[in-house]
Amino acid sequence: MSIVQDAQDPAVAQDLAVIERLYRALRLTRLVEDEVARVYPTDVIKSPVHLSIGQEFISVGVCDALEPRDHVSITYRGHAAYIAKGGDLNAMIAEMYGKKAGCGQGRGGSMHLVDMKAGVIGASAVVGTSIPVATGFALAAKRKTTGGVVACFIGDGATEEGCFAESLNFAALHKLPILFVCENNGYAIHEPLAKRWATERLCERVATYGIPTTKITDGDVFAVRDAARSAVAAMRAGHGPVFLEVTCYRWREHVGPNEDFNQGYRPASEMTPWAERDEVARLAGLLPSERVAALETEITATVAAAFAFAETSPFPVSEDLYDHVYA
Amino acid sequence: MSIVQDAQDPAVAQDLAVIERLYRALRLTRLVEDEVARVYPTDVIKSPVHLSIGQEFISVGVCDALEPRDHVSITYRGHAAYIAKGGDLNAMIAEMYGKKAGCGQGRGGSMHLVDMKAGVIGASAVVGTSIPVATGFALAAKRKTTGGVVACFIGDGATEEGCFAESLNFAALHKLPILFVCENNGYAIHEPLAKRWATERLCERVATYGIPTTKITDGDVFAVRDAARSAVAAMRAGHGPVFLEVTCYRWREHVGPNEDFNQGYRPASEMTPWAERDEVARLAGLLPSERVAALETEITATVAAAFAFAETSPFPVSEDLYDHVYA
Amino acid sequence: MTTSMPEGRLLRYVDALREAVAQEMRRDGDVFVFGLDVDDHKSIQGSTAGLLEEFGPERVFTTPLSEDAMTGVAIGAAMAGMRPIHVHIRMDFLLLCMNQLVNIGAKARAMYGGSVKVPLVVRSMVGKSWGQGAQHSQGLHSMFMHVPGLKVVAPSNAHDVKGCMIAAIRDDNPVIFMEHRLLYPTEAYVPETPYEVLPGKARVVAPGDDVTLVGISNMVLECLRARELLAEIGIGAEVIDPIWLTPLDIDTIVESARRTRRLVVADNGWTACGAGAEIVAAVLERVGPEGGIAVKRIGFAATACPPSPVLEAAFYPNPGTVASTVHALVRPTAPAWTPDPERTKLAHQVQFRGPF
Amino acid sequence: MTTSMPEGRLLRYVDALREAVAQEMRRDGDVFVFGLDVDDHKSIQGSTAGLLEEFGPERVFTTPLSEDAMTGVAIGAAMAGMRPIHVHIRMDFLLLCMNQLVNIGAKARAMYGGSVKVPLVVRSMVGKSWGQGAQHSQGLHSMFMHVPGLKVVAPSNAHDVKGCMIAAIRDDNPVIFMEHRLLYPTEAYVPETPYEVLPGKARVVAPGDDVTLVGISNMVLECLRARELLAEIGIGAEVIDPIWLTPLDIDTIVESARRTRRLVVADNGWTACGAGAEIVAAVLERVGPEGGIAVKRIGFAATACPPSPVLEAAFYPNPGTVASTVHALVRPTAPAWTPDPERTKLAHQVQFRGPF
Ligand SMILES: Cc1ncc(C[n+]2csc(CCOP(=O)(O)OP(=O)(O)O)c2C)c(N)n1
Ligand SMILES: Cc1ncc(C[n+]2csc(CCOP(=O)(O)OP(=O)(O)O)c2C)c(N)n1
Ligand SMILES: [Mg+2]
Ligand SMILES: [Mg+2]
Repeated sequence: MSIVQDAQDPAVAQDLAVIERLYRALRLTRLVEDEVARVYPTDVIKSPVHLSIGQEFISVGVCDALEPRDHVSITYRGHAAYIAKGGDLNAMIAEMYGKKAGCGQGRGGSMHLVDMKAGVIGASAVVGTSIPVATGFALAAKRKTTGGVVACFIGDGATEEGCFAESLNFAALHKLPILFVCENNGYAIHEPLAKRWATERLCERVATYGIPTTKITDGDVFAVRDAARSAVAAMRAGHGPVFLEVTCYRWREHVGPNEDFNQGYRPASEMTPWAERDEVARLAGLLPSERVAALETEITATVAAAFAFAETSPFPVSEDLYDHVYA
Repeated sequence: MSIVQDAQDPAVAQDLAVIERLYRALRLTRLVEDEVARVYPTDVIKSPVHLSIGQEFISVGVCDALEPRDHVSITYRGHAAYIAKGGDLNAMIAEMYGKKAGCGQGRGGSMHLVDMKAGVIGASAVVGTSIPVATGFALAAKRKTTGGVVACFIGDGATEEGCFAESLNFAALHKLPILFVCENNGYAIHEPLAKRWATERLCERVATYGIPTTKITDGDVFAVRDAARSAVAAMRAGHGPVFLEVTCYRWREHVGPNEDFNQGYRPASEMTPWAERDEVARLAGLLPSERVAALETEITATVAAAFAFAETSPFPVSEDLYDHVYA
Repeated sequence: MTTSMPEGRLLRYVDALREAVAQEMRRDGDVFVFGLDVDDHKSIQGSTAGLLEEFGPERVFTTPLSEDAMTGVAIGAAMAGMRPIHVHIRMDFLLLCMNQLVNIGAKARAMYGGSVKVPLVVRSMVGKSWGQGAQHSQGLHSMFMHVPGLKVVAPSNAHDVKGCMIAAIRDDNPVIFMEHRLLYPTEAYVPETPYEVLPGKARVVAPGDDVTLVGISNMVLECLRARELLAEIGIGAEVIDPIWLTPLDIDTIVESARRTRRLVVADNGWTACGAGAEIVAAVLERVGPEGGIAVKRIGFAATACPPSPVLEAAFYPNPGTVASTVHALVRPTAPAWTPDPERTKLAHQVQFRGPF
Repeated sequence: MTTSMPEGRLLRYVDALREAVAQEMRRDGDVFVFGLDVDDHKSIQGSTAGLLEEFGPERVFTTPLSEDAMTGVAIGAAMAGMRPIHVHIRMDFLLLCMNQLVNIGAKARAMYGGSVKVPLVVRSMVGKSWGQGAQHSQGLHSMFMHVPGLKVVAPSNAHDVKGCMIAAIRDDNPVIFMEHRLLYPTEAYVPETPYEVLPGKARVVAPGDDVTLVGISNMVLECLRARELLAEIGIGAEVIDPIWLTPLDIDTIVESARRTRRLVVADNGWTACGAGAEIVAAVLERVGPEGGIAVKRIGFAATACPPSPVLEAAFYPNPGTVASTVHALVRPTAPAWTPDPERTKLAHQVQFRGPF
């Protein structure tokens, strides 16, 4: 990209701000998840974790196109989107630690992050379940004319659930402001697409509902952001849902902190191209190195503070057990 | 069609046999349902009935391509397919009368016809539910290498259920011998497509699973038969599922024996073109009139016998209540 | 009814239901009604009649045949601040909605640490008679009673259906609203102004000293008829309508059963792990063996509902089977007694004829 | 165990389960295993390990994430003469399958007048601990116990899991097979040759005279530990494992409860309309007030399962809560007693550590 070549140009200055914003979100997510992976073996997090490492560029690209009044719907692999949408980091880590100050008061865990203030719809651990719920938020946005839109993140596996087709049809029929973002990492747990999809003609299929689709295969955060921005503009103009399929790769095991190329179900070579074009590293390279260093200090401190907050904050007590069963 | 112009030509003789076979099935179905409608106000049938009148050509055309080892999966609007596949007529009418000799021993009713001997899979009154079940029969046919295929009849409404998409994907992935036949009569109860479908690009959507599709809009029983025959040939050759969408029109009310154009939700003019090209009447015109008369005598007798059988056959007794709860 | 002075007009159940929804929709612009066929000319047996005309297609609309996703849509819209009423013409179809209702609807508030609420009403009708058959007849309330986070209500008369619907709409939790097809034409005095029949209070519908007879949904009417028949042979049955099944007012039932020392629950569903099992178990946990309470559950026969009239009649409990069960419990040594079948028919059922 | 002489090898639950399936697949070519991830290297915690290698991908295969349709596929294949085993790594996901299981699987045979059978096994695992959370922890057996036409089984040890699986595969009806994650590593003596643990016979696992303690699924182990703790204070608990929940052998429980005059059911699910409600109600209907039986249900706390360790510990019943509940029932006037929490931990739970 040529946009950083001349730092005097005001247009480039603006772009630099964008790059920095994206980089900050990318780096923050990566550092948070690296830290999760680091502490995980110590058992401070007594809950299954599904890391987004390697896939952060999708959440970051999409969420950059969103405003506070918008919502994101995330999955159990939702750390990146939670952070990118501005979810409270302290509350997130505290939730993973099972603490009372967690975003779910220790009642959700890593798979059920939520931050209604930041527009993060609570996550579900039952794959696909969040799709119609997100569609319901889009219906409410339209009926209440908030001008808001919903970005609904799903995996490739979630597209196999019947509620995906049902939701697409309903959203298109009612021209709801919802952007479906499929993070296609080629696997559902250890099962590759070939064992689950009759064909890979997903975008084509979605298009038959009259929904505009874009497929991004090069792992480019800017491409994701651009697609999201035009989608958001179209949605705010009342043109109904948009679909984005973004190819990506899960660097770690399905659940847990480790790499798993020794397990035999997928070769390490699959990851190589993705590691080579890691957007976190690439965007660092697009920024002045002092800036990167300054950001690193800042982000490291933020992450450390969040883990310290989680560490020191109190557990719920057993008397809290029946809280929130009913409103 | 020119095929009846020269009755001396042996090719035409064969075609005449086909026409006669199709006509017989069409006429039989029509007469059965006319009779159902006639007796219904007398309350001998104490169960909701969903008539196929006007849509019979689809079942008749498809089932003509099937063999005894094949299965059909029918819906609550399944009288036509039940009859066309060779389901026991006496048992069908007896079932509607709630009799012990009914195909479900009076435990199914009009909405749950079944004839496992004739290859008629039991019907469900929960829309869409039969689609995966039929797919399971196709899986069994493939695994047990029976050479059999399954024809799965559904309405346009059933395509909106998530299990439809799930079943298409699975059937295509495993190349199962199943022909999905969508009888698109434009309504689910009183709700038109426009209130339920984002677009009408159904065949296009199904094709994205790698499933060959055909859409027939002219109400021609021969076109349906031809499409079914090539589908069956392809399926027997191991090429996997096929999809057929056939436009049609429901002449009577959704449930019950009457016309309902006075209800305001659809104009009588919608039916006019369909009534004009009624396949029952058209095929009668393609056959020698003596033949039609002879068939009429025969079919009338068959129908009368079935209703007489139902009428005179005994009800279950209350001691039968717990039959068949477990095998 | 404990309401001593009948207030309001004599209204049919179906009209009271519709009136409740219309009044709440007028009061609160966030309330909307959707579900298959709510906007057609049959309007769910008349229960949504006029709503489309008054409130327009943005607030009253049909859906694709997609019960699973539509339930999620309702839940999402509720979390986002609206108050959906999702309508199903048969309770059987809720089996398509279980994942959304149980895994999200019921749990959202607790699982998300109190940061959301799900003010959702799920209307569903239990079908009966005219050969509805196995899949159009189920009363599945006990499955929902099993799940913390859901509320469940089964009003048995026109007065309660209005008050319960208003309470359900105003409730900030998902409420499974169980109606019964055969109750639709039944009439009661219904006040015109909005009122709530709130969760947590059962109603002693008719007093008695020999047995506590808990009826659920339409079984309240059948119990009342059984009570009349039992009175003729000198047995006094106290009939209780729990109205709300979750939360369940067990105290009222306990109080009565302690006194009568006999508890019979007549349910509109299967008995295994059913509402009757819950009521019996909860009462006996409370009262202990000292209470000396004899118990019995009545419900659907343990099979799929058969449409053939003879079998269908045997499948359902009715005032006759309720009465003879009570009789056997009250007078265990007396010979079995069954009232004249002709006299066990309920007026509203005699009237009823299909198809529908 | 009533088996006096331990036969066979000491085998883990997971291995006994796998052995049962492999033996039946060898015996009957119509048996096949499918479901998400049955063929990957983790092989459903090892319970399907080796099957793919031995029987090939036509008989052991994963599916798309389409639980609803896959259930219908299983039902259809079963009606067509095959014997599918459909596997779910969590019971919570069965909520996606309710329509097929209840509206078709359970009813097909009756609804189609006996002309079909549905020999289907639905394996599902209850998750517990390591912050599984609200949607990976549910024991939903009571919903299935409610529905005529289904069978339900919840083996609690390696011996029974093999025999029940073989019985379930050979059964011509749909069987909901409930496993428990924490039972997988537990060991028992398991005969090598195939055998069936048939429906309809509960097992008296350990004798006692003061209370009948019915444990469901993994709660059998917890009850056994509670029994040891209770023995130390002189209370004798008879522990019963129903094994099959439908059909339920109520006679064995009745016989015991009549003798001990106290019945406590410890369940692996919520209590409202739960298996405990059924057992309590069924026993008391049989025995009547003359039996003088005191009853109590124990189960999940009535909320969504919270992952935070403190809350999770409070959510589940354990040997301590079982023991103190029993104590309160047996010695109602004595001050409350709770065993030392350290001593209430079960060996197999102490071992267990996530993630999984
Ligand atoms: C309904 C349901 N079925 C199965 C599972 C088990 N499961 C958890 S994650 C997962 C894979 C989902 O794959 P995908 O949607 O591609 O998301 P990814 O994990 O790759 O981000 C599965 C099958 C589940 N949680 N929910
Ligand atoms: C799952 C489910 N939802 C709703 C209904 C109520 N219902 C019965 S028939 C029907 C319409 C189905 O339309 P379609 O599939 O087009 O078939 P058609 O009746 O036109 O033949 C509906 C909505 C049902 N039986 N099952
Ligand atoms: Mg994936
Ligand atoms: Mg239709």
